[in-house]
Amino acid sequence: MELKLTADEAAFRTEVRDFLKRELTPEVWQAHRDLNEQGMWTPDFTKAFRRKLGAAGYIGMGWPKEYGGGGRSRVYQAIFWDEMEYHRAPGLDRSITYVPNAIMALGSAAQKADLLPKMSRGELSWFVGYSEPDAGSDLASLKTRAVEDGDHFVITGQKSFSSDAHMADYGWIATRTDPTSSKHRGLSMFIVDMTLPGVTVTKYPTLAGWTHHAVHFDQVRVPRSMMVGELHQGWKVVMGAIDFERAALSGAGLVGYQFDRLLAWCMQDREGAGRKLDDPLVQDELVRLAIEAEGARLMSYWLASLHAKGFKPQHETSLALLVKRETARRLDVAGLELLGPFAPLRTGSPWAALEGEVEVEYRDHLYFQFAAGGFDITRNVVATRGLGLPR
Amino acid sequence: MELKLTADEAAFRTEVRDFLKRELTPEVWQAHRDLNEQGMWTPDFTKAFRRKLGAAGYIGMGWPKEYGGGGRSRVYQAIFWDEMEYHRAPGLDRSITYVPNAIMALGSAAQKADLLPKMSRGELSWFVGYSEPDAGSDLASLKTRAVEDGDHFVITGQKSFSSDAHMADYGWIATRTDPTSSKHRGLSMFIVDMTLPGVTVTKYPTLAGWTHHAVHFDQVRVPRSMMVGELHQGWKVVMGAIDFERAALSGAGLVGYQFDRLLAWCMQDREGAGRKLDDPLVQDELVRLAIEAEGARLMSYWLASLHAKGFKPQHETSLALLVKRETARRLDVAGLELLGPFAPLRTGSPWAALEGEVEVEYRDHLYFQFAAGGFDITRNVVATRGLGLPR
Amino acid sequence: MDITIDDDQRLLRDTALAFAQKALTPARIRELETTEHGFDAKVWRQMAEMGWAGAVFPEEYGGSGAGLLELALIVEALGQAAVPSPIYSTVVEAGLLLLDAGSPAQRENYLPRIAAGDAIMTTAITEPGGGLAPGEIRTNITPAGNGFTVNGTKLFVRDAGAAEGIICLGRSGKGETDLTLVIVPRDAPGLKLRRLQAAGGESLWEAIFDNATVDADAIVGEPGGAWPHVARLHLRGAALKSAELVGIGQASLDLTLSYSKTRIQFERPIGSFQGVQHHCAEMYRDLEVSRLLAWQAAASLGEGLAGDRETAMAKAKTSEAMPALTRTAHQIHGAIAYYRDYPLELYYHRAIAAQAAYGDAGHHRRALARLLREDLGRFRGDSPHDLPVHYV
Amino acid sequence: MDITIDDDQRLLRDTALAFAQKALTPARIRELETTEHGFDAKVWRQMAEMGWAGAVFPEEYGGSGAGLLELALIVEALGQAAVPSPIYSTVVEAGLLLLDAGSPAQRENYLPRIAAGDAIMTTAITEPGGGLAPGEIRTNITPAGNGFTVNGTKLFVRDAGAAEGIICLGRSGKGETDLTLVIVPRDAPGLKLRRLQAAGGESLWEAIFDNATVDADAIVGEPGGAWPHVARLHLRGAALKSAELVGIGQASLDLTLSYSKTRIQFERPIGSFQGVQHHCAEMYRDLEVSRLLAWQAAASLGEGLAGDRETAMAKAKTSEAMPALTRTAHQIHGAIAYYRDYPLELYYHRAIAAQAAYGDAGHHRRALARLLREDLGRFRGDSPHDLPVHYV
Repeated sequence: MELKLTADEAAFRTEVRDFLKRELTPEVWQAHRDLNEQGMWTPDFTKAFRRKLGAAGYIGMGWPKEYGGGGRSRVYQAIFWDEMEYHRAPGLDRSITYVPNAIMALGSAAQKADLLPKMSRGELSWFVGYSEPDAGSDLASLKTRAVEDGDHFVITGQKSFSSDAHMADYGWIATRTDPTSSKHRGLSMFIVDMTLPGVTVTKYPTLAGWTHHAVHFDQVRVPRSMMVGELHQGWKVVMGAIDFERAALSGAGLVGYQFDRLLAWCMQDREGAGRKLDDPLVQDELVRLAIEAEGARLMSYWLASLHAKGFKPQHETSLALLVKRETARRLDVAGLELLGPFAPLRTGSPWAALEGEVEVEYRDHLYFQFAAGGFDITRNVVATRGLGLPR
Repeated sequence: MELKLTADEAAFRTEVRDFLKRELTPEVWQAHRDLNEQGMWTPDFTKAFRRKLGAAGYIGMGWPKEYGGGGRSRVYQAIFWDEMEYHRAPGLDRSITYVPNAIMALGSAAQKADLLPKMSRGELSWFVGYSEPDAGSDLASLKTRAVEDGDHFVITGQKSFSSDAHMADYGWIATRTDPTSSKHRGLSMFIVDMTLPGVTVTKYPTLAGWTHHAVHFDQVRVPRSMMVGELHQGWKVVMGAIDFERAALSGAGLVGYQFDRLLAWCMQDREGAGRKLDDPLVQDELVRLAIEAEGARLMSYWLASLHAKGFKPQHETSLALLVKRETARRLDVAGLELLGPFAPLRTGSPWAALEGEVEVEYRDHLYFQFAAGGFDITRNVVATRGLGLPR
Repeated sequence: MDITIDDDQRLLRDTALAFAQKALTPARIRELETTEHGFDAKVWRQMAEMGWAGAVFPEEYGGSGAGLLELALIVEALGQAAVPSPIYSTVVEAGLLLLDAGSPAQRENYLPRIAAGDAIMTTAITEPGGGLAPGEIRTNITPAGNGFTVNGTKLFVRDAGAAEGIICLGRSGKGETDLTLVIVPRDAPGLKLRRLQAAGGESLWEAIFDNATVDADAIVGEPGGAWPHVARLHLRGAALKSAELVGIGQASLDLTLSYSKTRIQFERPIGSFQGVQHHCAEMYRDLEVSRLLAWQAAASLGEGLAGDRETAMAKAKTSEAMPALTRTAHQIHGAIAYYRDYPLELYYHRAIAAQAAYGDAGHHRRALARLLREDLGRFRGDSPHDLPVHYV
Repeated sequence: MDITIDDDQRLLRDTALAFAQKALTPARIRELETTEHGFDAKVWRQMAEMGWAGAVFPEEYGGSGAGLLELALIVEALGQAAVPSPIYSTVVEAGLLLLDAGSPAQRENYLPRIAAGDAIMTTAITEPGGGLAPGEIRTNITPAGNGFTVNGTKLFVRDAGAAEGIICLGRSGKGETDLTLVIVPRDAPGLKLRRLQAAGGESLWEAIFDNATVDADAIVGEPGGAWPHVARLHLRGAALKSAELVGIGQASLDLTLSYSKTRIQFERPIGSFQGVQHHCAEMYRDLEVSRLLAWQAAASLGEGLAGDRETAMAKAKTSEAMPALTRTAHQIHGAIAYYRDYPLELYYHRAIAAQAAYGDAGHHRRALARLLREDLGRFRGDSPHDLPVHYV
């Protein structure tokens, strides 16, 4: 157990922090924020920034050297994720976490050769197409069909709840290739070029302000070479890949930022009302939050340490993500309460506290409670995969 | 809505309170307390006290006049239950709540004529025999057999978790009369005289200090006249009767007593450490508890009011019991925390705080969490019976 | 003792709910959130015609002399149907304040018109400190000529853009509660209004009084005597927002139950999963406890009792429990209700706003702590118990 | 950074657990709870032989120079097996206090004998006020002849009945922290001991010092200089009780999991019900968070860092979460574990005792609030962040 960063890790943290502060100045912040986008930056800025991450070497830094990666330990990646979240930087999404790792683990040689270099430069945006209107928590009941036709598969169906599909170059799409088999069997995974004929994207505004997307596939012809893994073995790919995203999402940077932001509010001397921080009950609430945030931080670096030491955590990844997201929700709710009458004021309103961010996130982070398994399904996963309880 | 007691109700409350204070003096308390008994009074005192309750007219006061009852409204009963709990009086158990109501509703004319007058005088003690080692939450899987033999049924089997069986005159026993039918079908209910040959009672010490009992029935011959309800219709009897107990148990007297006791502790000026009550965090905790306790109190009188107005609350009874017992548990836990280093000290120890009661109840009330459905099964009952969710 | 509503009250609630649920479509409610006034004037007039605007006024002012519990049942129904209206600004705040403290002339001028749905009125109390304590009031009301000059900044003024007058609280002396109320016409020179954007759709405003002048007869009640009336206003607001939160919770639970019974996942309705059942039972538990606390608060204020303890308990409980209920409702629904066109989002936002109004949970727990310090006996239930003899 | 234990530490933990789980049967543990000393002397000697009593002492005193994290792993294992021992009184309190503050002669006298399992020692600090603040100390240590006289009442003295000496904290001057430590032999005239009965089976005592006299060389450390050492002792105790609570939680979860996999109700193992799964996942979540916090606390104290923030976080979390875990464990088990002969009750009681020891959750949250007031920066994680530029 080594509680502190090593000198090299600390230097790396400083480097990342300097990079982010340099790139995300107040002017940039003002110019490119967009509450109508998930992540709250414009798609153009997100794409441009992802290229900068690539150029700085941050995307591939943890990839094995055989894929042109930097081979740095997971602790460095965790530091990077932590700082990215803390500084609310754009681009920390499936395009640099989930998908490249899944392709390295499960893709064909050609897919790796074609896609990984571009991805390490931050040139590709992805969306993940699992959920459908009738297949949310119950992923395995998905209905999008892929029918073999010579060298191609013809995909027809609809994916819903598809974040960032409107800015994606590729989709990572789960389909049913064997209609006679049900549930987990008979699925196959495809990489779909979003410019192919038959792909259309429809917007749905969410209550958080940004738009979700539905993606319709109408007889989309995808070359067989873009299948990931074996035919009818898509469920394995889904399950094998899903931990990658959770690991990156379980960083504690968001939680640290939320906490520090509340502290900043509590330190303000409010006209006629003094500092919140001087109230023993506020102190107690902050202390409770600090304990939870510390737990989330330790979990995330625990996970990174396990990886760095060569262990292969599995359900622990789900657990860490649960802890982080539940802690973030506790901070959302605490923020609502601490801001009192200012809590409902929205970004842009006169007198909005903390630029209205608490109210935005109180809505936005709702998806933590149900997405990527959410709180309930994740508990089931932890109970069955982690604790061995019977299904 | 009438928030206050009427003059007559208030007078009744005063009468009950005076009765309890007169009967349960500190001397009586010292002489008859027994931590090794559920309810923490000696069986002899409990039985004697129950007769006094009968003589004072409290047992039958809410019964219909046709059964020699006083016909008073449920609000009066709620006041009586409330005060009984608050003063920790013995005898507020199935012998005066559950069983007489069940017999009035479901018993034969002969059973009513024979048993009700004795019960209204407080002369009979009962235990309820539902649970078995393999039938806890899943009551319907019980295995105790009753085999028809002329005018008798011959009962063989074992009941477990049977509170107060050692002091019972009668058992209220669920049996399986049709072994070919499973689960809810084929059960029948019997009243079993505990002095019959073949009945044996075994003690099991609980972690709360008092003893639970297992009751073994070895070829016990019970007259057919002691069957309650129809043959093979025992499940209806169980379900019809179960709300009676919950209604009586959902009184908020316990919760009020727990709260007041904590207040008393917080008002003590502790050598070198001042009064807990002067700490804003303690005030906040007390306030939170007061809100919960007020909710439990309102629920219990709401239930009484519904009865008094002729409504027939069903799942609401389970809900009120859940609220009361969860609140009691919150108070147990808060007590543990407020007492700090004194919390673990047991009754009789030097320096025990509040006579060690908080520690005793923190253990004792564990059964709230699992008994009579407990927190989880009660939620299922409320969700399915109350909210109509599918089973 | 009777902890239920009677048949007339039940009928009132059912009628109010039936009206409210038909008054506006969800799409229209969303549209209203983007308008300056935030409510539909026609619907408010219909409500007035049904007698709700004047329900709590005496008959002489065009009211029906109903109690605050009746008003709470109306507000609960409005909350349950997410119908915006100026009932808080005009009835709960200004109307009852004028009834409490206004001169005969003021009552005669305003109350019948309020009851008829002809006048929108509001109050301006809270300042940038954000709290509800009298010490935070820095707006000054100073004598000037034949009247007064008002200077200061007020926040969270409901329906200021639609109101004909704003009853403003200001400092008229040095003592902490040396506070006075004056009616400032919306078009008074020196009054500037700016709309705040807030979750939940209520139309809230900043009001800057920059040497706004009013006549001598604009004063409401005695000079320096405003605080008890304002404190009562805060309690009324808190009790009624508690009832509204109950309505919000009920609607959220109802949506969740009907979704859970029909949404199939893993080949079963999701409502058959124990996890969902436990969530729903928990929501229902908190809802019923909240409802009883809210009713008790409104009833005790309506009966002229202090009601401070009951109101603080109700608002503290509902302000935490009902937003939590809406979060659980979303958790059970999943992505479908995350979309703007699913009605659950209306309740999610309204819960944010309602928990913040007239004191959040923390404010009311602090108020309870003060009551606890002042009189322990009031925390021993409806009929104070003595501790059993071994603790005396 | 590395938030895991290394292979040696893992081995130590596994060894300790294997030993602890075989050392005593549940029946024997229950029997020990009724004895005056509360622990099994033979088992303690075996533990000493395995090097645990001296683990954290330097080699010159018969120890192995291990860190506090290693001791935490041992204590976690003892908690997990519910094995009582004098490790708190003798090692965590007296032993490390003597190592910190004792004279060379005291160290040489006591530490090797403690390491060998030959000496039981303890400390007497808390008084009837029950708190851990220096201002609560009213016991007086006054110079008398060639030594000192001690007068006062101490509570919660661990293993006093078995100890050869009690290191007593007393007031030696008027300043709040003008406190001094002296070793009082158990058989000193004027020292009266009375056993307290407490949940969890630790042997706790009241110690009344009634003109107890000791020689000048009984003093531990500088006169008036005791408080920093005692504060450190409290932190060590709290960190190690956090680890013990983790062991208690682990055992409770393990019992619950194996019961849930085998107990059949409604024709299925109860562990297949979503309600039970969610409970178990929640227990596991709290357990793992608690474990990391507890390890961090022990490691940071062991490395000679302040460790106050880390320890207070660990004890505050574990003191609430682990007792809650034992309650959930019972809820899932139902009546079977309510019986005295089912091992879960051992952990239920130990959790009560451990949460109360060395400051309960409320105490440690108050300590954190003090740290927060003093230095906000320490609450921004391991490596303090600046707020992003738009909040500066």
